[in-house]
Amino acid sequence: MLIEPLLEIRDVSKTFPQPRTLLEVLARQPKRTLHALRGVSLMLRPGETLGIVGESGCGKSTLGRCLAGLHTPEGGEILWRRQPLSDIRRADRSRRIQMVFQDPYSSLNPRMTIAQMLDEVLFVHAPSMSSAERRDRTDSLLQMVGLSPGLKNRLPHAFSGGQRQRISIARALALEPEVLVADEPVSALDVSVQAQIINLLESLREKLGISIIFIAHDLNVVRHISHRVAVMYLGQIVETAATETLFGNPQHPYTQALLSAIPVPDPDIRSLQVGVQGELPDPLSPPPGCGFSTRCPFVMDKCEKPIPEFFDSGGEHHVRCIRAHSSTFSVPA
Amino acid sequence: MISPVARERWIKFSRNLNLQLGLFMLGLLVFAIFVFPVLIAHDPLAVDFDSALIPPGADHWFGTDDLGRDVLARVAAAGLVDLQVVTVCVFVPFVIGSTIGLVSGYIGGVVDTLLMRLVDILWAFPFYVLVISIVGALGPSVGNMYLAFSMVVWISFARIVRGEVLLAKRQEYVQAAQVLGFSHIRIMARHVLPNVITPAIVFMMADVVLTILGVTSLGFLGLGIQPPTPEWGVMIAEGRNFILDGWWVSLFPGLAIVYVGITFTLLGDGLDDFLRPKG
Amino acid sequence: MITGASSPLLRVDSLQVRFGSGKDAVTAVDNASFNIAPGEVFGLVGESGSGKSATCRSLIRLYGGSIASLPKGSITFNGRDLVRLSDKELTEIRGAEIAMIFQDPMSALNPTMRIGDQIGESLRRHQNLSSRAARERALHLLRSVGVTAPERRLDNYPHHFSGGMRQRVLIALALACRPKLLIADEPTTALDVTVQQQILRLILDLRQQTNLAVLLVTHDLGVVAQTCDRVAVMYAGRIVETGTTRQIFRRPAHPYTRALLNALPSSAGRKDTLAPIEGEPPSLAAPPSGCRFHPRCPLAVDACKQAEHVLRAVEPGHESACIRVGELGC
Amino acid sequence: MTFFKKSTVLATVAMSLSLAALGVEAKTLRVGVSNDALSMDPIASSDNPSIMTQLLIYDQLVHPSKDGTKLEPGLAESWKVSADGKEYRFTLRSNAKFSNGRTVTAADVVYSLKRAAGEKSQWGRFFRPITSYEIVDDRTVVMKLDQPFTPMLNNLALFSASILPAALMEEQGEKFFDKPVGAGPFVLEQWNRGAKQVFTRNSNYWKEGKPAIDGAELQIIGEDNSRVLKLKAGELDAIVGVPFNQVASLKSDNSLNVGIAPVFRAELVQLNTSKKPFDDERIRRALNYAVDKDALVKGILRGNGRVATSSLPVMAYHNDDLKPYPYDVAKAKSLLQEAGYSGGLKLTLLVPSGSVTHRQVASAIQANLREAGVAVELQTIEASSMFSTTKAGNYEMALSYTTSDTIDPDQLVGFTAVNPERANAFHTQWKDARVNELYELERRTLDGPDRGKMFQEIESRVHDGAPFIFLYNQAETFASRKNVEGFQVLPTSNYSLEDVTVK
Amino acid sequence: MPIAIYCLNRLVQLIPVLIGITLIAFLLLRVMPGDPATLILGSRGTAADIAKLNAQLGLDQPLWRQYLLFLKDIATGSFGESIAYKASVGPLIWERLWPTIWLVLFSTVMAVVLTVPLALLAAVRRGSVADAGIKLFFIVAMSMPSFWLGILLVLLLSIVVPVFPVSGYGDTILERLHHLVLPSLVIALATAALTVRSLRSSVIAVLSADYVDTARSKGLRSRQVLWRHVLRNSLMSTISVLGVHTSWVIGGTVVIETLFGIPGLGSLLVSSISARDYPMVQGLTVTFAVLVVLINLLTDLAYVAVDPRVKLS
Repeated sequence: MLIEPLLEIRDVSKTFPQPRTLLEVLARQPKRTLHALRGVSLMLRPGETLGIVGESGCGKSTLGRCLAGLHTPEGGEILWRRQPLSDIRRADRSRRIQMVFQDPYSSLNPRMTIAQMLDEVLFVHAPSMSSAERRDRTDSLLQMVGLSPGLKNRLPHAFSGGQRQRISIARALALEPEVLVADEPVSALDVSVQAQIINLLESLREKLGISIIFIAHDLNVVRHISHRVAVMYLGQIVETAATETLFGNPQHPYTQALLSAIPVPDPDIRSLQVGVQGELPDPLSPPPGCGFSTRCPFVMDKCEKPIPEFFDSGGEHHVRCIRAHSSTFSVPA
Repeated sequence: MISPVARERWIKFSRNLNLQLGLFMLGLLVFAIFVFPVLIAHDPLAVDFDSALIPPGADHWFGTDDLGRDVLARVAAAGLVDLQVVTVCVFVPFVIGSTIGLVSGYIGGVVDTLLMRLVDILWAFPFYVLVISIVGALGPSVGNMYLAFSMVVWISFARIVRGEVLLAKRQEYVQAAQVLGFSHIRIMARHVLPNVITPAIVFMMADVVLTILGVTSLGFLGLGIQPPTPEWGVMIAEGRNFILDGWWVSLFPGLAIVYVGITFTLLGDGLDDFLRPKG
Repeated sequence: MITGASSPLLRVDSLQVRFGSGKDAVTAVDNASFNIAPGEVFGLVGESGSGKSATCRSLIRLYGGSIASLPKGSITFNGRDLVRLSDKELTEIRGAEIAMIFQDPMSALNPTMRIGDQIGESLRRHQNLSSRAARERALHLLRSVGVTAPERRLDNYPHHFSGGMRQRVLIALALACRPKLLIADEPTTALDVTVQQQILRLILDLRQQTNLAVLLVTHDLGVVAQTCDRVAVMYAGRIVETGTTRQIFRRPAHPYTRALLNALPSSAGRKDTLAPIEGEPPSLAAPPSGCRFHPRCPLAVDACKQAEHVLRAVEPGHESACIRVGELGC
Repeated sequence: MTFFKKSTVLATVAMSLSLAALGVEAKTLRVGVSNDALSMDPIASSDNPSIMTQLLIYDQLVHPSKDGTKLEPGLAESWKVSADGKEYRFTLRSNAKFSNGRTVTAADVVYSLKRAAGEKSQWGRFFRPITSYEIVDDRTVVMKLDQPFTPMLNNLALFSASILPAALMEEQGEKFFDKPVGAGPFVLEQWNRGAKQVFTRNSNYWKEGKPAIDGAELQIIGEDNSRVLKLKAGELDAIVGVPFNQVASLKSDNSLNVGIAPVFRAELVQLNTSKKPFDDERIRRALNYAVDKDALVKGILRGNGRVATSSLPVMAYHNDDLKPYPYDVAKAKSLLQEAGYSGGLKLTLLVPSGSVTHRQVASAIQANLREAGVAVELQTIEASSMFSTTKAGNYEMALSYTTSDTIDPDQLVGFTAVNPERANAFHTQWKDARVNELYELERRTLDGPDRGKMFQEIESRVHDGAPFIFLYNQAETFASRKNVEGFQVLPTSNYSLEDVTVK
Repeated sequence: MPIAIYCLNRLVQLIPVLIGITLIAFLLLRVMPGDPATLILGSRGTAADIAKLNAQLGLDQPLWRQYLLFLKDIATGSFGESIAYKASVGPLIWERLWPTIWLVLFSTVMAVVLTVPLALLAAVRRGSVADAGIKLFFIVAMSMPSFWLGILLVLLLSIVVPVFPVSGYGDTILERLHHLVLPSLVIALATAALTVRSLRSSVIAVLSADYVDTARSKGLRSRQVLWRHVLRNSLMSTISVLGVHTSWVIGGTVVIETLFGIPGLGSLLVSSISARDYPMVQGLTVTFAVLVVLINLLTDLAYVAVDPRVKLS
């Protein structure tokens, strides 16, 4: 089954130059840059949920922002149905790709009522709609995300975190996009509410047939919602696979460490054995070879240079680890 | 039916003692400025050497000055003058400075860098030095004073608003507006501006006090509003020579300035609370 | 394994904590009772706003700048009632006998003070050490919590440390005077999972070495399952269930606990929809009557609206506040 | 023990003690003045503070007498003017010495006066009538003029005619003025610009036993009020420039003496006669009638002055027969009506900024004229640009004043009444052929009653022609503590300190 | 980065600011209407004199050359020739610089001495009568025109209770301090009005910071917590407020020096303006701006001294 991908991310890189002082410029000291994305390639099929996981600073949010148009990548390209995304006008792009943000407390303009917020989106993008039509559409959007339209004349502060995330989703869906980038949409929510939002996203995806890029650090959540998962570390994708493959047979040592670090909510399975030591290296000067080589329990000399290529271990399971290349050394699940 | 937003505002206002008191005092001030002149029927400019330096009493509530002019009438007339000056010298720079700060902060890049360098440079000139140099070089007049103040004060507003814009730009609701494909003008006007302007408004209240102090200091140096136009600072400057024998001549305009100071400090604090969004 | 029954180190009885005054007063913790034995890791679990943080902070009266009235009830620690101590007397206990670590290691260290001095401060206060001796001891402590190159690190400022390292420093700081009880308020929430694992391991190891009792506050049921001996579950300012960790996870005796466990993505079937708890947690300013969970409880009956809050034993060491506990089938 | 320590110790307890402590420095006089000098070069100065300091440290051939009526010997013990008025012969004192001990010689005189008449001098005009000098001997110098110039002798009493040590100046150039050497009663010891000038007594001064004090300190205190307060607090021994409205209260202070010096100064409103309606003499006279000058003197000067009769101050040859225009609104109105302005007038008045008194006078004039049916708009203008504005003829009325640097009326006649001359009747453009004629004549007439009559006629013609509103001659006010004797301001507005004693 | 490199860095950054300052001071007086020479010469000016003075001032040159001449004058330290004093502006300004610096320093020290205890009191007892009283006191202090407050203080502390001199500036350091007490107090009260407010609110903010809880959890006594942990961290925002306020303080010296007869830059500016001494005004404007820039630099250094986090960049 070959479905044409909706989005194709090809070798995208993004850096953030660090400001230099005038003296440094005069002294011709080298520029320092933060490599947020280093050659990321991914693709998204219609109707699927792609999970992107990684710890803080791995570049997963930068990737989401590149897709939504908040950042412009320097290298590589992002294709929308084979057309470069950079060729598409801002307004058109916003009708295709929308975004839900992490922080329900800062993602809504505190000075606009919910009705004003949704109305504005419709007003800007569908100028032909009458105000009555817009009012009806606002109500139906709110109902769609499980909120009572009776609340629409309130300001955001009157709502709880979960409700605000619903409003954010309604706002994003007002444009009927095909792709929703959800950047840590539930990480600020309590477990009970988190489940509500996850269910909502799931049902909306099914109902509207949209694709979701679900960015999160919580592996359990990603595992639950995603069809495929990409694991990121230090600006690179280290492993991608279908969800069950990845969680059932993780091949990259980082993925393994990550999985083993999740505290299992079962007192009978106590597995608090520390998988990896240390913390993320300085992203301003990442290791020249495998990004994980500074912490990897299986590190070898060969890991330290150059950056390992992707290895396709079959069934769309890609791993960026030299040990995966050597068939003699298969990693136990 | 009252909208929930309006009701919330009303509740917020009803709990905001600073704002209520400040508005009350401002109302009283405006009332005094417009009603006293009618009520007391003394000409603030009428010179009468025979009734010079009469202490406060039944006929002259605040006494008379050395030229026999009624101090109350002059304080009230001066209030009008000062409020006009303040309105121009504060409001115009507020609009100009906020706009520049908003656009500069939002656009960023080279425009912002250049503009902020200019602001840095202008900022290095002490307020009084710049104003005195401008007024001194152009000659003392109300118009030149407006010009000098406007040239100097906008910097503060630009700095304040720009700083806030840089913070707001990082807020997710501004990013959401960008992702929603809104035009930059719309984002600036509807999403950024309402959320960054509060500190500028609050500073505007403080600036009223600073401006009155500036105007009066210029008057004291003989570079501000020129007599016989009544102005609080000039009145104090004129009255300070006989502060022992005619304390009322400079006391009442002094009190008027302090009154305005308290009024606008309360208004500033009150507006800060009132305009800050909840949550 | 030590159980809650043997002479407790800390006994909290009918604790009530109120914030603010007059009309705006909020009761953050209502009628909370529990006890912790020496060397025990006791978990306090609940969602945000459930009062778990207020509970643990009230033990040593640190409210992060909020104004709280003196807690009601009794807090018996090592034979003394902390509620009756003056603020000044309480400073003798803080750091020396009860120590605390906080949620955000990034902001919990004084940014303008060297690490060594921050650790030494506690030692000098309680043990009258000379600055040289305090430094030696701080060095030793840093080494024991796994800070690399501690000699160099002593003179560094907090901003030179990563989040995980800062939490290690905070632990070193808390344990400087060998306290008997460590209050850990969401100590790993701000950390990445791989680092969280390291920190939790460290706490458990230290407990092992020094017979330290730990009051661990968390919202993460996974963390509870992995670390705690016993658990109290809080909802809307009240403890709704206590028991051993195994009892709570295997035989939850309160609908809230049960719903919470069911809402976890990991416990749902791979592709099934999750089972969230409908509605939102109540506001503590106007809590529901009776059992505070009744508006969201699928098992609620009319009686729940009037039910008094009492913890009843379900089995030895396992108590629940649900009046319908018998019908839950556990 | 310094004052600082003492006062902090005793501060609140014993004010009298700390004041007593000040008495220890009895022989130094501390004078408070409003402005600092700018330069010590007599030919480059025209500001009063510089002039006054120069008069303390330099000496001239002749001096005005203290009452301002005649000239007295200075460095020259005697002089002779030839009958045709073309030759002046001066004999210097044998004991006239500079502060460095060198004798003042005829060569110094010639050098200094040539310099004063030179290219760089701002006062050249005053000395250029001298066409040649002859050094007869060390103590005798003869100056020759091409034609008689009667004000000459008075000009030689000007500060700009100060005698400087020629050799030293040649040697030091401009540096000389950093540490100037003169033949005056005092030596400038220290000059903290903007703060104070410290003088010590010139022990070589020719006048026997003078100065009576060991030294003096001029403290620059710009604020009128501070100056008064400092005097009251005993931080100063004497001050110049007491605000008029404080004179009365200072007079009632037993520890102070207040003095009022009639100086050569006249306050005026310039009327631009080249513009309508000021070209009409009736209008100008009407304006003079419409202003209540007595009230100004009483209300603003607090009596410290007298109503002016013309643009000339009360000085030599003053015409005592002239009476000021009385305050007569009816007369003013009828004159206005006569001139065809019964329907009222709208005029603007330039007011120099900075002077409190001028602001008040302007307000009063505005109020007065309103009653006569003339609406006046006040325009404030930076004091220093006032002159150039009126010079350009860019005004209707301007509030201003004149002062005389000499005791001879010639200077002010030329300045305020003659047209064409350097100021064209002080920018009023008023022209009177007879006045011009008298001016020419007066300058060539030897000093005496005949010349006096000419001045009196000029004065009366100016009075009648009314190119100004003549306001008043204001007095200079000064005050000193009771222990100071002999401190006074002279008619030429400067103060002599050589006769002052401090008890 | 060591502190020396930081200083060097900041100094390098100053270069464009300094160029801008000179340019603005230069343009400010060139674009003004009116012919300086005519204004300066006044009653004695003939057309030839005016032309001569214009040449002497360099006003007959094109604007850019005038600016270069101005820069040259600055570089040689002469800042041009004063019209009123007929001497180089540079040395005259240098002489007048020190009273102003003393005044600014002294008033800042006073402001800090006033601020710290009052702000701590107000913050720790927030909502109390003391808090409200401190607030009201400083609102009034801030609303009072400085010359008015100065007059009142002189009346009270120089005339009624003669403790401090009415005005002037002494010769020795002690005398100067004595003379500067009242003027500094006037400035300090206005400054403190601002800093007390700022320090109070940042103390309140810091009091609820996590690290204060950490400090308390160590069992430190409240005074130790306040001085070692709260104050130092609260001071940082106040230092920047103070830095921003410097420009206001330095400008305020114009009025204060005039009122108290202090022979500093401010009183020189006022007298130079009324004397139309353009080169002097220009030199003073530049000096004032450079002073502000240098004081801001010092503020930054103070900031670095207090806060180790400030990335030395």
